[in-house]
Amino acid sequence: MKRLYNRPDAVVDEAVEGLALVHPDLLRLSPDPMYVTRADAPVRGRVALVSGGGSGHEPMHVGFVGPGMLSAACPGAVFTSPTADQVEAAARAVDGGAGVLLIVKNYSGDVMNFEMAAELLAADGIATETVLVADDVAVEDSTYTSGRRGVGATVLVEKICGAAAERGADLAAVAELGRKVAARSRSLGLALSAGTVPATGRPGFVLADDEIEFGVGIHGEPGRERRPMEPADALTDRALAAVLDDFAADELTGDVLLFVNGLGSATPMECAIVARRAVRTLGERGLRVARSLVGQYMTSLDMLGVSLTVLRLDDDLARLWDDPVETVALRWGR
Amino acid sequence: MKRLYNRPDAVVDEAVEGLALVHPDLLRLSPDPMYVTRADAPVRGRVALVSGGGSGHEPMHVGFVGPGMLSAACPGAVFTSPTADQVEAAARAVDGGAGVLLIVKNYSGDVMNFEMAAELLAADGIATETVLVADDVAVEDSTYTSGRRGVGATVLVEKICGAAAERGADLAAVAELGRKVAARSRSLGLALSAGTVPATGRPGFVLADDEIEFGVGIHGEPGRERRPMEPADALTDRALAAVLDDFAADELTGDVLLFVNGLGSATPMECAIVARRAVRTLGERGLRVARSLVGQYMTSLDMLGVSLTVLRLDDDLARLWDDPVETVALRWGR
Amino acid sequence: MSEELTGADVAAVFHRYAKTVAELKDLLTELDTAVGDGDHGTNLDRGMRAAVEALDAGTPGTPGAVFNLVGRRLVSTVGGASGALYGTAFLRAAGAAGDATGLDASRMAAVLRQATDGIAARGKCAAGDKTMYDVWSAATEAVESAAAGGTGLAAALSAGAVAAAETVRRMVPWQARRGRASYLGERSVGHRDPGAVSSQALFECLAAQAAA
Amino acid sequence: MSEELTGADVAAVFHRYAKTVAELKDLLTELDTAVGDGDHGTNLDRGMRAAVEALDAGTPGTPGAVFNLVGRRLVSTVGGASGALYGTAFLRAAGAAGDATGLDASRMAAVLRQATDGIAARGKCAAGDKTMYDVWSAATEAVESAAAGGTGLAAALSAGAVAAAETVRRMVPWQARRGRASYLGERSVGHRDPGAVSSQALFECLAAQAAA
Ligand SMILES: Nc1ncnc2c1ncn2[C@@H]1O[C@H](COP(=O)(O)OP(=O)(O)O)[C@@H](O)[C@H]1O
Ligand SMILES: Nc1ncnc2c1ncn2[C@@H]1O[C@H](COP(=O)(O)OP(=O)(O)O)[C@@H](O)[C@H]1O
Ligand SMILES: [Mg+2]
Ligand SMILES: [Mg+2]
Ligand SMILES: [Mg+2]
Ligand SMILES: [Mg+2]
Repeated sequence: MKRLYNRPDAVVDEAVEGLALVHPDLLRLSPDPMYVTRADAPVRGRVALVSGGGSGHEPMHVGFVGPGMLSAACPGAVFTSPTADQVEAAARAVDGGAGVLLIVKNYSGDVMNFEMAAELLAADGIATETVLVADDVAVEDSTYTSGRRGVGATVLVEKICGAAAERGADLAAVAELGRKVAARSRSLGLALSAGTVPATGRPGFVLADDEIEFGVGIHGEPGRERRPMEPADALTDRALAAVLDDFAADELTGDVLLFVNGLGSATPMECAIVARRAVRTLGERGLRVARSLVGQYMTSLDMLGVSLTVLRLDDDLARLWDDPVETVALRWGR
Repeated sequence: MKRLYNRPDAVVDEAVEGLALVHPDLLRLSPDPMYVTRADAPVRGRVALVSGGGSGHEPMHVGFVGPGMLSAACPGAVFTSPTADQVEAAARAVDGGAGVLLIVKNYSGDVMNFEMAAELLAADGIATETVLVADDVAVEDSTYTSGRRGVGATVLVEKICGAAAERGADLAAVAELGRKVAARSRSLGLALSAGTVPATGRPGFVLADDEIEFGVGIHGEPGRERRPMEPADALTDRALAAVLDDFAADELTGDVLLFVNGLGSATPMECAIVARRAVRTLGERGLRVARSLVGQYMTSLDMLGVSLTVLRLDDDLARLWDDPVETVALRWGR
Repeated sequence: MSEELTGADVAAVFHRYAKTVAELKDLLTELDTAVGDGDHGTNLDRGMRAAVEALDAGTPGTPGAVFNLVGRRLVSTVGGASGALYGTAFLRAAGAAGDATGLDASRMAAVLRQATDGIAARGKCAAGDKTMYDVWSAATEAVESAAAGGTGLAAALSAGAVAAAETVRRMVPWQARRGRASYLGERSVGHRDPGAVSSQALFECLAAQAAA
Repeated sequence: MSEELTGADVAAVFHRYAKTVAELKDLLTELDTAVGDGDHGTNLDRGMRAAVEALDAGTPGTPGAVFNLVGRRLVSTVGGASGALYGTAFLRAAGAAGDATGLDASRMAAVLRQATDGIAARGKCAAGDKTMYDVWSAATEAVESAAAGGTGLAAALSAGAVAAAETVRRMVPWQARRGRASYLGERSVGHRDPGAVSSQALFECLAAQAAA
């Protein structure tokens, strides 16, 4: 492994420090327990949004901290959920009296640590609600298991809930909105090669030159199947088919938000090539891509691959998506 | 080579098409000759900015088209400058009567094709000025040779000139400003591994596991030397030393803009780790990082590496840097 | 051989466990790479190093105080599923141990029961899900029935360790239904669960300490 | 053997050259990978395919019309240094050829001189910079002095081709001072310049056509 690191075990600390250092106007870093808040937190009378998760998925989540999106992010070790301490401290720091929304990706570790934090906060009278994101259609959805992984929809939930909070919605309303976005989103990822975990220096899995992992997780979890490599258009269509098949037939109409997400080493050209096909294929399926997000937003270290997320929009969601946002990774309006 | 492409020779066309497709509000694509303009071009009475260059450096240049930055971008084949036709057609399309600034990176091909375009435009009475960017300290600066390569400073010139044009500065003033930014900028890049050219499917060069290319060019041109791999901090300091040594001693004071640019496969964590060190080292050298830009903005396909650019700011440049910009890759203010 | 574990003894258990985890680190990571995300060894090692550091910094106190300190350090430093689960287990153990200065067989059984139930509650898991809970549950039952039969502490904890080891083996052909391994569906069959293996080691450290 | 090249002959030269470039494509790319960015073969091949397509679409016309068409196609399709340089060369050649229906030795010398000067002007290069200009300049001088000595067209162009080949060989130990290879400094020594090699091939195609 040859990467721009100093020490494998310092990667996360140094990266978060570096990011905070170059965005002093936007971010405020608390080193121990580690979390990052928007510079103007707490914002009085506004619902605060706290998210977090394992590191290695940058720009998520620290890159989404700022007006119109997250109030705080808690970065865990690489691919390891943050501790309950981090979440609790972050929530305390950003609570503006209107309660705290915890946005949690559905992984055992994340769920449990956020839940412990919520218990600790409740004991001190800080109101919390939790939105669980579980949009990965690669995993079978079953009540007998841990259920689906949370992937691309997380970014959409954070953006849209952040807009609602900024507009002054109350905690219950922001939480309900987050659940709505999560429920209307589906994702699937595929990898041409795995990311390399700093601690081990080895790729999470190894694929042959003509193989892909279809339905891969953002921690390098194996997917639905290993398949032969195909051209970008064929892979895009295959991923979209999996995503769309998971919606009910009568949901496949109207406007959607398309999120083409590079998983780490996909170049802007590759993301755009996939997006081109996805817009067309969705159009042929009767879905209009009314909004889109294309780029690397939720990565898996240096994994080469993409994930596709489709969110069924309505006027309300589209409006909140368009609302101003000012973070390291997403910025528009004002 | 396993990448998200369809056909090697369709990569650029499909990627540009995809980008235009997902940004209809921002971009307008002309396919033949190929160029991309901001959706509202031409803007009456404002100086238009046209840039371009070989593809494979995304998001540059198409990602910099929009209010506050470029009026049009002309993407060439991978690593090949655009043709004079493209530049000429783009300039005609965006000229709003106040003339056209051509922003050209100092490579023989780019210089010659833009020059031919300027001749054709002059013949038709369209005023042009050219700003040549040549900031790469890895190349010896000599009047006997083609001189230095244009790298990171290009992004800064495009942003700052775009702001001045938006404010209504005339062609001569915008050109002078661009030359000032170029003259006050220095860059150096280093690679841990090369990008893979789609047409050949092979990396531009091959490094041993413990080697880097120091002073690499964005087309995989060899640099100053092959050196042993070192930790991120040491590499950062080494690159910064080369950059700073190229300024006159009395210039090494005051505020600077630091641009840490990922060359393709550098993750956000790697860019931030480099930025962290760079801010500190510049501080120790008496330079305050008053503005910064950290991320992948001028890539070399999937090259793993970074480049560092330092621009000596003054109040005027800082103000223009802060001005609103609304492009695919750079967005702030309004 | 001790029929009671004092606070210092429980601290010694955790010192022993920290050493064992350091040794097992690569194995645990390897097991977790196969069915999860490859961090279980690193996670637990980071946490146990922090825990013994905290233990070394203070005076031991009661068993409950030791469990509390370890539980809190794990919650603050590990993250992931195992941080929450081990943390919860030891914090519940601390609650069950109360102010007692020593844990005999039946008290130990009660402490382990609380810890095991804490894991079930935190993990929303049940027997057969193929997680660390299966090991905790089987080992606790063994300690409980030994204690109920009047066996001494060392023998009871030894029965717990044996049950733990057996369970880890028995679980191999199961399909995971909780945690990251559950995403694998049928592909989780045939693998040892990393949390189960690290839990087995804990019960072995308990038994070894009581036998010392 | 022809003592004059008609428009159809010049078109045949470019057909021949397109075929040669397709064959040399990998070699040119390889040479350009060593000292530049590895696209010279692809660039020129793309341009010459477009050029012959355009020639095939219309009626040949005068030599000047053929040069003009090829030059314009290259300018529109190649990009990079070679697009501008070959494009400029052929557009200047077209200007020098004027309305003439045939090019004899002395007219051909004048046409090549204009093209060569066009390269120098466009590339801001001089003899010894180790670029395609060195080849054009040496070959043109050879054609000029043959023509001045009264030699016929075929012999003059053959002298040009010989001078081109010799020059490519002579340039190998030089250090590049223009174009992408110049960034290499001393590391450009010992390599053949890709544009010089493709230019040699052009002079060989001219000679071959006149000899046919
Ligand atoms: N919901 C759960 N209930 C009980 N145990 C669980 C649960 N989820 C995970 N585990 C246990 O945690 C272990 C994984 O721990 P670790 O790798 O440290 O955390 P993570 O899965 O967050 O990376 C698994 O081997 C399993 O024994
Ligand atoms: N300034 C120049 N003057 C003359 N010839 C040049 C100049 N720059 C480049 N060349 C010629 O162009 C060739 C490279 O062409 P090509 O690879 O197609 O373009 P690029 O360098 O833009 O990639 C060189 O081998 C050299 O002969
Ligand atoms: Mg983990
Ligand atoms: Mg080129
Ligand atoms: Mg794990
Ligand atoms: Mg070239």
